[in-house]
Amino acid sequence: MVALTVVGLAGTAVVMTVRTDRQAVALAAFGLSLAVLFMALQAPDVALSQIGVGTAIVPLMVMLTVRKTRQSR
Amino acid sequence: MPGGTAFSWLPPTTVAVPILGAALLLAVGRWLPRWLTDAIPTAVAAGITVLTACLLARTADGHVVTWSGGWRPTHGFSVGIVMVSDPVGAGAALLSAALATLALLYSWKYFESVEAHYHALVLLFLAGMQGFALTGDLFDMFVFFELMGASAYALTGMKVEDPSALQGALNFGIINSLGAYLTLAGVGLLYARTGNLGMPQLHQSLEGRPVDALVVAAFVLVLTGFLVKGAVAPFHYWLDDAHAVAPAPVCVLFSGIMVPLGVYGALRVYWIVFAGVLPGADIRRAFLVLGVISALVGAVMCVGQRHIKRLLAFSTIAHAGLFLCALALLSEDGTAGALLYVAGHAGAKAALFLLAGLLLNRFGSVDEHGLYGRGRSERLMPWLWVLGALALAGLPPFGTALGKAISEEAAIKGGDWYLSIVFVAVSGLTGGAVLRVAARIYLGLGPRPREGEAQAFESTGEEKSEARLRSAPATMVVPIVALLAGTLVAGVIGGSRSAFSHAAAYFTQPGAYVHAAMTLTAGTVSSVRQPNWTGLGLGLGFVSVAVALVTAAAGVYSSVLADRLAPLVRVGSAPMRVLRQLHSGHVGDYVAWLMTGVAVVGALVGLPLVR
Amino acid sequence: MSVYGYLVAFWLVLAGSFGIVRSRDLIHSVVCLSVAQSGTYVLLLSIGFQTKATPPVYGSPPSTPTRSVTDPVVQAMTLTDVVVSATVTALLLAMAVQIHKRHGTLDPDELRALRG
Amino acid sequence: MSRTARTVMFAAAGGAVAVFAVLAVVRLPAFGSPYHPYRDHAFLAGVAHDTANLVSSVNFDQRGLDTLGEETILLASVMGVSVLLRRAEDEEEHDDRSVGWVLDATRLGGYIILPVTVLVGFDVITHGHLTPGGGFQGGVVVGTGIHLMYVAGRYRSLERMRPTTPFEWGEAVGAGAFAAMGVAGLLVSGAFLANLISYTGFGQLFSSGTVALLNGAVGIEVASGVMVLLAKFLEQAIVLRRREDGEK
Repeated sequence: MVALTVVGLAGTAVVMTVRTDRQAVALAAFGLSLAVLFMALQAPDVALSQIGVGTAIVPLMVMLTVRKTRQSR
Repeated sequence: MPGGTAFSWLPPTTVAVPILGAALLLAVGRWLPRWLTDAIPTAVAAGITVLTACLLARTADGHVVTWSGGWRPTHGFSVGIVMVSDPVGAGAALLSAALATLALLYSWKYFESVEAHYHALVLLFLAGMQGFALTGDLFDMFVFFELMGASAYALTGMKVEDPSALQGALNFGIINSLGAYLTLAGVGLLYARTGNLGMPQLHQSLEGRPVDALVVAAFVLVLTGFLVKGAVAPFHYWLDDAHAVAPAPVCVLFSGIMVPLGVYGALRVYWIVFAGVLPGADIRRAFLVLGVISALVGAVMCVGQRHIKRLLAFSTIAHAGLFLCALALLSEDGTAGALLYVAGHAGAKAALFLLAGLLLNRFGSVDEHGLYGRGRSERLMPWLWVLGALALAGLPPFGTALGKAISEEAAIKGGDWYLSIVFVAVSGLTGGAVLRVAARIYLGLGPRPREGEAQAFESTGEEKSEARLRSAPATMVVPIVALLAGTLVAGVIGGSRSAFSHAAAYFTQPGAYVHAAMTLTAGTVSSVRQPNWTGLGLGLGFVSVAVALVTAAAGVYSSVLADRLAPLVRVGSAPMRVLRQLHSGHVGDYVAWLMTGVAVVGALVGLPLVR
Repeated sequence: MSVYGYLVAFWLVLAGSFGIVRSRDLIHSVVCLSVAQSGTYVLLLSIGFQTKATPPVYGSPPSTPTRSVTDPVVQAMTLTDVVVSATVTALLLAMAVQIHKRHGTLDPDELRALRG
Repeated sequence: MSRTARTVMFAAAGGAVAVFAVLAVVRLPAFGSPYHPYRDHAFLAGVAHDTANLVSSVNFDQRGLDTLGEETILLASVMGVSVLLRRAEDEEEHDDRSVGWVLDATRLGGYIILPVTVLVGFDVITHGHLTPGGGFQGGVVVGTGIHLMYVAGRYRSLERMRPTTPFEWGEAVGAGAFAAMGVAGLLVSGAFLANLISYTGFGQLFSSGTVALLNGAVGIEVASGVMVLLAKFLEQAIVLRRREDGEK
């Protein structure tokens, strides 16, 4: 129940942040909250992959993209 | 025979072989000489064409059913995935394999610097289409839908050095992915309600149940993804941006087969899963409304275009609308006409895109005004171009004309007489626009368009192309001629007409599909009548060609006529400006339109049920 | 309580799409797309959930076919989807990098080269 | 359309869709209800094939075609990224890679954690059919593990550690192996992706036949896919400069 609310709020937070570099951090937090929710929903496999992907790789790539675009602006 | 009827090994191999080919190409692509990296994928695609051809032959007298992984249904339930290929599915797979082979053949000379990635992506795109056409499982359809999408985004964004906006590829990616996720949500809802994913099982478990909001919502959501891919009215915005950016051989695959596959997927899901549940009349009206809108929008925008590839893209949207209208009649004739029309249109449209590619290669631009009169030195190409345009407009001997004629008759028989007007007008307008392009570039007819005449909204087609080929090499002309010949053959020979009506019968009778899938015995299907040329069909064909000629002439001499018909032009240009503003190229607009489309489809389907 | 999970899922999908509509930066819209996407995961997994059920993994072979296990099919679908959609998001980000290289800006309003 | 018109239109449409969603959701079976017919059959089939981790059984054994499709999507998008992010003519190497001061503690930590993470990743892949985990998650763990080198050390050491070509090759081998096993299943027992090898006792390492092998194939592919992905992005972000800024 609580996990669901946290996920809902985190999702809205990601959407609301306009600056993309801050959004990557919000995305990582959102990924983590999703992983916790998946554990609550008795889905360990999905939680493990969500941690690996949603919290580690995608935010890293967003940061790299932002760095690349900001750099040559 | 474990796993399904005889020949059941065919469908999975047509999916697995392109993937193996792509993996092989990726692994050794670096060390292969250039001609080998061209030869292998073309050979693989040709092999797939042969495989799907005999699959099509095999499905003539019954479904070919495969339960993957040997999970055969035990007392009515199976855990595995079912692949049911009936004539329509096998035909779509054959068409995609044939177009992929020709596109790969065409791109031998089209690209200069490309390693094996391009060919591997085309093979993966082919595998996605095969899987999508042949599978009988809803979640599997979603998976192959995304595979088609992913390889399409990569192919669209291929030419990094090309100055034309890459934003089209990103818009295409975002809109298609969003559509796919809505489809996944719909599949989830259906899974929650019925507990199984295979379409035959869904049919059985949904049949007796009363209709309620969940079924309607699931239907709308599942359909959204397919309608987005099929470029139907409120969802169609991404198509012309994607075509303007994608290289010509890729456009062939997009317009030739990917868009019709979207419409095919929508109707397949309706016929098998929801036919027993949702009332036909409401669905029919919903599809008709969507089809007519997208046909008209496509045709009007098509006439007003300078960028040849964008012009052809809008004509694809228009024709996709026509296919939807024909299929929406939900009658066997309508479906037979639509299938024949799809086959004919794929040939003609693919040939026109390849010709546009040739233009791009020769003159480095696809802008109609810029190329004015420069094609006079050509001898073969103008005739191919005019032939393609007439086929698009529906000149009787061509397959497109026959398909259009049968669908028009089915419409009139079904009481929607106004549809034949839409058919004639839309095919006339699109054919006319292409004729105008041919007249301007090759024959240099009409006054030279003044540079100022291009409205501010026009996006010119200047694309820097690497090489200037002096004469069109054989590997590029052969596919074009083959495609046009295919369109002609589809219309002329008698056998094709009976095959299409037979296929339509299979498509529109879900009972045989489910029976074959669940009990692994071929279900029998009766196909009613033999559609062929009738007086009315021929007449309407010639009328639409006449409309095409008039639009072409009006287009070419528009500057001369403009001052005499000033009031008419001023009235005509207001809606055109609004329409052009709507196609703004901004991804936010497209998502807003996507959501509006979902709401509109939901209202069209759901509201009558509420009363 | 019973419907809350599904509502949160649909809320995420709508919020993601809203983000794309409002966004001024293409990277922002790609990230919002992945938010909408995780909405579908929440929907799928809450469909497969069963109260007081153990995750579908066993140390020892289960003697009797028990019913108290959450739905592995839904988890399998979501599992592959999570990993794969990350690579699709990476593809879209790569496109955004290319657009920035070509046009110097990532704001859809300024990218008017696509006047259709 | 102007921004406000766009938002207004979206708000209206979104509202309508939300109403539809609520109407539909109310009719869904209750949140934690035990009504899962597919699960009961999947459960029996999984146990019959002695696969402890039912999710892997469904993923690789019962619905193998889905996983083949998903894994090919992964292949397609990683190839797309390597095509899109290849070095355009007007870019050149920029040698500021050696800079990047790293705290000694993190450097030490990195050297310790790196082998452990890679080991854990491989363990997750191989025990996919026993413990929660499998090819996909294990591949991701291994993929990110190696990048600890960049966090703890310098980028050049990372680049020496993993040149991209073998990983692109590894990706192709993983995908090819998966499809080949499918076809092998077809040839041997006439059904695509059939479970071939005899599935001996429950819980051992080689208990569930092809599930373990398919897990391995996907693990290799995902790991090398993630490596190629991150390599391309890192290369773009750090190394490549547009020629004209390079001179400044």
